[in-house]
Amino acid sequence: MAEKTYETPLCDELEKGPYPSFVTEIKKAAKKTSYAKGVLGLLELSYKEKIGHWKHGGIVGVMGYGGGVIGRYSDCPEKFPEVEHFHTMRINQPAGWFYTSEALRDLCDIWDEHGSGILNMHGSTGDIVFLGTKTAELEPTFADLVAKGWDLGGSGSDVRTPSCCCGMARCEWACYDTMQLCYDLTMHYQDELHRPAFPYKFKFKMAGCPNDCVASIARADLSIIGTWKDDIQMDEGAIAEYAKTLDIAADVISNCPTSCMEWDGKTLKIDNSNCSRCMHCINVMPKALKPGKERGAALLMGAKAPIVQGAQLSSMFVPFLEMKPPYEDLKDFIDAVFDVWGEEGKNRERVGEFIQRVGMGNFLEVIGLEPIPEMIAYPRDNPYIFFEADEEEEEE
Amino acid sequence: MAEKTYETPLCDELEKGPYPSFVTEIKKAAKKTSYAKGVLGLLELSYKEKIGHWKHGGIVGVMGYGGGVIGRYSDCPEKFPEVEHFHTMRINQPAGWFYTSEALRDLCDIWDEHGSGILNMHGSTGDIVFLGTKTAELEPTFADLVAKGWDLGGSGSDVRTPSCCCGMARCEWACYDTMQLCYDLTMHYQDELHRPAFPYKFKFKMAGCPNDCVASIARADLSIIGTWKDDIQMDEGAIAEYAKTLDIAADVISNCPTSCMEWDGKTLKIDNSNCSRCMHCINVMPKALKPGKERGAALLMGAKAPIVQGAQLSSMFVPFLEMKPPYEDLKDFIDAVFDVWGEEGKNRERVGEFIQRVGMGNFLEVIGLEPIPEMIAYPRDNPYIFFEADEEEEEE
Amino acid sequence: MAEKTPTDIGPPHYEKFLPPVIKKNYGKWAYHEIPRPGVLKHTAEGGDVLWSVRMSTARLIATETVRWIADLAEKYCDGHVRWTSRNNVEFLTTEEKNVDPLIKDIQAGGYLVGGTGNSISNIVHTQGWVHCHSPATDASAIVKAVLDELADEFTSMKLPAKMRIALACCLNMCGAVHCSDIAILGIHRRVPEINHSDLPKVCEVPNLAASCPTAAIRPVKVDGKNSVEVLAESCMFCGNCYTVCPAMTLNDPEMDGVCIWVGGKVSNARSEPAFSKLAIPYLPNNPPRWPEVVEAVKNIVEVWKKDARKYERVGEWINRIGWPRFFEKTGIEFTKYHIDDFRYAGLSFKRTAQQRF
Amino acid sequence: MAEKTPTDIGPPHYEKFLPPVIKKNYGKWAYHEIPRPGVLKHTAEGGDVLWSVRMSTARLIATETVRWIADLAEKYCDGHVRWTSRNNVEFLTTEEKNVDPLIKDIQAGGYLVGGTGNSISNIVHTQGWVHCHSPATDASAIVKAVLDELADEFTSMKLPAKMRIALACCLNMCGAVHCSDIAILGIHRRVPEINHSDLPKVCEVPNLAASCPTAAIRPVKVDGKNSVEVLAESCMFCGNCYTVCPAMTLNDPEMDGVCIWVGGKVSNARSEPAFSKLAIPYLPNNPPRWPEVVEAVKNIVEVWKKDARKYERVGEWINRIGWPRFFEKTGIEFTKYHIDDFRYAGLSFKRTAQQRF
Ligand code: SRM
Ligand code: SRM
Ligand code: SRM
Ligand code: SRM
Ligand code: SF4
Ligand code: SF4
Ligand code: SF4
Ligand code: SF4
Ligand code: SF4
Ligand code: SF4
Ligand code: SF4
Ligand code: SF4
Repeated sequence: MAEKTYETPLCDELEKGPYPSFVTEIKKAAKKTSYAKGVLGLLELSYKEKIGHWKHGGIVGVMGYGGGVIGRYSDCPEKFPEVEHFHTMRINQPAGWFYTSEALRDLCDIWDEHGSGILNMHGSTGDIVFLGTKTAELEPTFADLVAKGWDLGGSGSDVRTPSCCCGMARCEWACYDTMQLCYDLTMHYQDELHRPAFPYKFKFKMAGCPNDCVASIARADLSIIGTWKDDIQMDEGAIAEYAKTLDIAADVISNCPTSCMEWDGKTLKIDNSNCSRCMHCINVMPKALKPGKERGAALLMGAKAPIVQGAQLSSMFVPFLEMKPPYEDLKDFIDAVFDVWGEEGKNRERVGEFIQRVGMGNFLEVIGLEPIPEMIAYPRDNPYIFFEADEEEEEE
Repeated sequence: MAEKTYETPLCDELEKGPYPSFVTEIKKAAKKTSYAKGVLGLLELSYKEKIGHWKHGGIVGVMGYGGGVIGRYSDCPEKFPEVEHFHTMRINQPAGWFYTSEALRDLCDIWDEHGSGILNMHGSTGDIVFLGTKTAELEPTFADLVAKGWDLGGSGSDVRTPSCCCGMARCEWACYDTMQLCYDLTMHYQDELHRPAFPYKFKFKMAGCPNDCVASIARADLSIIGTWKDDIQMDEGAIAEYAKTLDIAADVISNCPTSCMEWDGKTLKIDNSNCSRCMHCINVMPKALKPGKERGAALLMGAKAPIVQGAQLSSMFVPFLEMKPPYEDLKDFIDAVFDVWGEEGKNRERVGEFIQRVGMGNFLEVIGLEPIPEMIAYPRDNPYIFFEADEEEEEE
Repeated sequence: MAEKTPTDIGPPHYEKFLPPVIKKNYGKWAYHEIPRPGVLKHTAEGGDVLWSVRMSTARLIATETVRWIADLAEKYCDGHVRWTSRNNVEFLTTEEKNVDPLIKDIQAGGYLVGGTGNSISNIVHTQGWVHCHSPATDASAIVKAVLDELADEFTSMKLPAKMRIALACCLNMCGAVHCSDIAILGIHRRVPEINHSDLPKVCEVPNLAASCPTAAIRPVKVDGKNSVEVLAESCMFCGNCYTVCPAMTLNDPEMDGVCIWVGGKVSNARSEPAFSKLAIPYLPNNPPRWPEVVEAVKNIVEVWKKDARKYERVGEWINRIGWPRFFEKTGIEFTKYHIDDFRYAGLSFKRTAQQRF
Repeated sequence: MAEKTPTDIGPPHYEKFLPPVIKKNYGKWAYHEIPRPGVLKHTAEGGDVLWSVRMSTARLIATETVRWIADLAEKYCDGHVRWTSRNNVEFLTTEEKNVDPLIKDIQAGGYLVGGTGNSISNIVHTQGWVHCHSPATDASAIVKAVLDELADEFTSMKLPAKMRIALACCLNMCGAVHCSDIAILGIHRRVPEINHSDLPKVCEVPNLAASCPTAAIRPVKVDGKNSVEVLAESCMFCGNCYTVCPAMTLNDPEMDGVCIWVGGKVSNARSEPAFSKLAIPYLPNNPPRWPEVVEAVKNIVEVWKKDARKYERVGEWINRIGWPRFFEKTGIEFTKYHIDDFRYAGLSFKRTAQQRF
């Protein structure tokens, strides 16, 4: 490939220090690909000028898909011809981000052949991100990926690549099988994932318990968070063991948000009817306490970044749902949401914004869910109630 | 006066039961005045028809004043000619609502002569409300009031009648002299009180301590709430006394919102640097604990009822101000607020709404107050910062 | 009347009305006790004692009653008496021996003694059908009916904490209704009826259109004259248009009624001041004694009384047990109207996976 | 390439990639321990044990490094490895004896082992100047500089609680930046520069005007062509107009920079999930190592580390001590920019007389 190597004194500063350096990574790739050389040069220019050097967007992709590729062009191709095109491809990661060495090598082989040899492991949504190639390489890369069993992830106004915590694979607290559900929904919504037809993006994230190790409540339109209904499982022997080294009163009891625990130095009592399933006590004493046995998940909806009306966290819609394949209740719920938001959402309106615009009460009515107090932090404090005409009639 | 007495079976129902009955009061007045007979008849009609029978507003008043009288006309004068006019007069109460029997009789004499003989003791803002008379009686009533040393209160877009808790007159916790300040401000702002020239109403309320016995934080544009800076005064002997009958741990310590108290069964310790001056411990042990000696008041601003953009509570502007006559700092503050809000407030925009519209930061700048973190519950959580051009220049 | 009355004299100076014991001990009170319901005993640093006896009134009061109060004040208190910020009367005496006879006289007059400490004090309220033009319900009648039912809680101090009830007859909310333990609020429920022939005469269309917080009002021509129309689905019956323009009436015998709010507070004691939240969206106007409203308030008081810890105001109690439990324990139905859809809507959604089962 | 590539095959099934010990104990893990920083030991109900060794990466990674990871996985883990939700690598082995040599190899390769328990894990971040079109700052360089300074907190577990730092290079906030213990956010500070000649070609004026949350964009004619103007005082530099229309650029070498946010969290443990709040409105872009930003983050970490109680996340700590103390202890200047003036402004004002002195 291209010969040119750029002077990068500013970038080089970023090779110093104990933490792994992305500059070092780019340089490794630059031994093989001109893309990597080019991007390093361009980055040096950015550090010098304190400004980015990529142009706005650019619509490129692979046949049959509307998403999965982010087009990118340099604004100074004359200086860095290697990265005149520098598109990324989003490859749908395996649920839970488990790999074999073989699978990793397949991916590397493909990317060394067709692109920059630089990846993001992983993108913020969860995809494997192939970082930088030119338009002509998109289809060949895709063909090679598919040949090895990989597919693209989402981008644009579609279902985005779902992601999940490792759940039952490596965690004792998983209240449902996050990886199975992640895979199931990814496959079930392949069409919605690859062919943007929504008002805006829609993200799924699954966490096995309220610790929420995929930050689903902060950044998924639908956050599926494991929880349990019955009593926390206790192992009295293990509690006694912990008591030897742990200050249970200070570290556990006094941090319980609902003050529903009692500890007299010997026996631990939990008023499970007041436990808010926050996980703290379980987190601190994993050998002694466990979520209950009646397990499932809560469905929360609507998280998003601030643009335009301010950030949102997902909020409670279904406090508890059993999570068993084929997940029919869940899919019914999702389809009901897609129907109304897909139909009535405005362009670039996330589902959380849509719900606020039409009013949660009305939204619930349309998707056929009963309003329950579990959905709110507190009832309205303003008296501006949109009473409905027909209801009023009924009451007479 | 008029002879007619109306049948009032529905009203009569409201004379039953242990609590004092307003119907009984109206009937007492009806022995003397036809207004009272009329209003009882009209009320009976309202109970029958489930609807009010008063027309919208009506501008009446006394010479030289723009406020103090609320005009009211019946919508069925043919049925109840006695209350064709039924205006109320708001008489500025004495600070703290203290009276002598003589003063009360003066008021009664005037009202029996000129009006319905029915009063509100007191109106929600604090005035003595003379409830119902006709236009022709307004000036004579006013003249008689003035002759006895009374004046009207506010109404319309003016300073409303200030009110205060009894404070130092009858309460051990008053951190400043609420009644004196109430009187002082009332006199100082007589012109603003009687001649509406503001965008909307402006209410002052003074409470001597954070218990806020005049609900100032909920319903005053300027809430002046007593507080102290130094340590809570403790009487160890009295604490020991309380310990005999009171569960100090449960009733005091565990209710302290900042957990800044310690009680080992013998000694009470308060980490005063973390005490939030909530008053709870003092309330429960008034013989043992008292506010500190360095006393003054906090200025909070902006409370109002919900119309139009939702209710507001007053919020912190000045955490601590010494409250000594002639209250110059306070008046400077108030005048600065009147200046900017009076000038730039929209019609029917309360000061709290105004602040939200222009932005608290900008408002502070105009009234010349430093922004401090004591003013906020938490800093902004959205990244939409209106950086200013000149400041940016400075930073370069 | 020909002569001009002097203006701006302001109210009488309060000092004229203070009893000597207060003048002497002004700012020097040491502590207080509540020896029995309705009776406060304040002791000054120097040892002087002031007894205050608190008496109920209907707020709306006849001069005859005020004269009677003046008589009692003279009989027992050297003529000194005051009103409280919640419309109760306080008789002020230095003589303990006066307390009992005074109370007897008060009770004989048909009034109650109480309202102190952990009790229900008087219900702060507004004008209602007695005087105002925009009420969606009456004020005094409901207050009387509710307090008749709860009079025992006025005359005793058996509640977990203070209970402050307030009533306002329309959304203007005269009074601190929005920060009450229990608030009773008159509410309209139908779109303003427009009097197209009066409208152009009594109001300005642009002002009127601007007055609507939901932009439900649009200028239109009716029979060639300037008027407005209201988009029914955008109206939430706030009545602001009526305040601005008499030709827009909301009052309606069948549609008007009352909603109930809970959990507000004003004091800074323990928890911060808080707004009341919607408990019951609608109860009908049922004069003269509004049995549904009385029942609803009583139910909330009773459930709270039974379940709350000492010093726990209604809102503090609900914060501890959670709103789902509040609805469960009171048996109040939760509806879509409870879910905020106004300006700050999203913030009241439950944005956590923390929940109780 | 002539042939059509099959579509919609989806990702590989995860089961293909699971180590046998996980397949066997799937859903049957009993508990875990963290025997040392960067090492998790999970024990299954039946007694099987899984060791996970967590390694740092820069997220942006060369295939060469991925191949090296694959090598290590084969050497110690029968080829099994995973990535975490914060871009760390986890090597998975059943053999305790592999742990030490594996760690040595990792360290020899220039990578760190850590990120578990009460540590600072990797900084979640975005593309920055490496790839995106709208960044107000770079991502990878700042992350590298900050983590160099805080590397000790990655490789040890001496903090009061977990510390999650995140960076986003513009207000689109790719990542959970808005709910981080500390968030570093790229921010523009000047009004969009309008390319009037391109504008009519590349965007639709009505869409563009509608995109502005503060209605700062108005349609105008420039040289007879459709374009827009921006009301400078209404613009808060969100960049939404640029997303919609490439002819509106905000990037600016001198005006762009970084703001710092604190106190957010995602987990439901103890306290509910919470947004991060503004700590420092602006720090300049100072490549390649952004010393002001590094210093600012380090300062917050250190003050928190010293002052917080065990298990207290940054936001929980601030809630206990109050915001005034946060500003006092960190020495960060409080400005008018800290006071919210957007949609929910009033709610963040201090609506209580409760305060500390
Ligand atoms: C690549 C990635 C950042 C990264 O470095 O990891 C990314 C990159 C971009 N995001 Fe993002 N977003 C990425 C995850 C996110 C996330 C986090 C998540 O998904 O968990 C968020 C916050 C959560 C959310 O969805 O709200 C996020 C919120 C946005 C937004 C704001 C959306 C909103 O409703 O507020 C935009 C703006 C837009 O959509 O126009 C955006 C837009 C963009 C665009 C496409 C720029 C644009 O304006 O068109 C960026 C392309 C950058 C480039 O050139 O590579 N990106 N974006 C992430 C996707 C990788 C992957 O597929 O794994
Ligand atoms: C008489 C009184 C109620 C009572 O029965 O005590 C009252 C009566 C009226 N109020 Fe009020 N307000 C009264 C205290 C209040 C309070 C409480 C307070 O001052 O502490 C409030 C809530 C606090 C506040 O100011 O926000 C209050 C908030 C309103 C509002 C809503 C203002 C707002 O900004 O949201 C209106 C509507 C308006 O001003 O147009 C209003 C309007 C009215 C009007 C003038 C009706 C109108 O739309 O023009 C009422 C006349 C009733 C009548 O015919 O007698 N009244 N009003 C109170 C005054 C008596 C007095 O002077 O002592
Ligand atoms: C007389 C009065 C002031 C006045 O100038 O008129 C007054 C007088 C006292 N208040 Fe009050 N408060 C008075 C209205 C209020 C109000 C305002 C209101 O109700 O609209 C509040 C705020 C209520 C709220 O939060 O919604 C109020 C919140 C308190 C508190 C805090 C209660 C709490 O725990 O939240 C105390 C402390 C206590 O009672 O221990 C208090 C304590 C007191 C003390 C003990 C102060 C003292 O040492 O003298 C007085 C006797 C209280 C009692 O009745 O048990 N006072 N007090 C008011 C009597 C109203 C009535 O007739 O019922
Ligand atoms: C591997 C990973 C899940 C995955 O599928 O990738 C994971 C794994 C574990 N998490 Fe997590 N968490 C992981 C991301 C998260 C996230 C998401 C994030 O950081 O973006 C959160 C939410 C953070 C937040 O609130 O902002 C998260 C909040 C927790 C918590 C609650 C901490 C708290 O007190 O707030 C626990 C409980 C604990 O550590 O005691 C927890 C506990 C655990 C346990 C102990 C669960 C278990 O029994 O196996 C795992 C080891 C934790 C450790 O590192 O000390 N995990 N955990 C993620 C590792 C990320 C990394 O490389 O650093
Ligand atoms: S979210 Fe819960 S189940 Fe999933 S990895 Fe974290 S702690 Fe385990
Ligand atoms: S899970 Fe949380 S709320 Fe429940 S008992 Fe444990 S610490 Fe308390
Ligand atoms: S506000 Fe404070 S000073 Fe005033 S009466 Fe109430 S308790 Fe006493
Ligand atoms: S006043 Fe309140 S915050 Fe201060 S010590 Fe007493 S109970 Fe605690
Ligand atoms: S609350 Fe409404 S109806 Fe009642 S007095 Fe006030 S303005 Fe009139
Ligand atoms: S009642 Fe309120 S919402 Fe309805 S039209 Fe009038 S102002 Fe608008
Ligand atoms: S945060 Fe902004 S600049 Fe950074 S990758 Fe996302 S869209 Fe691009
Ligand atoms: S940057 Fe944001 S606020 Fe400024 S003009 Fe563009 S869209 Fe409007």
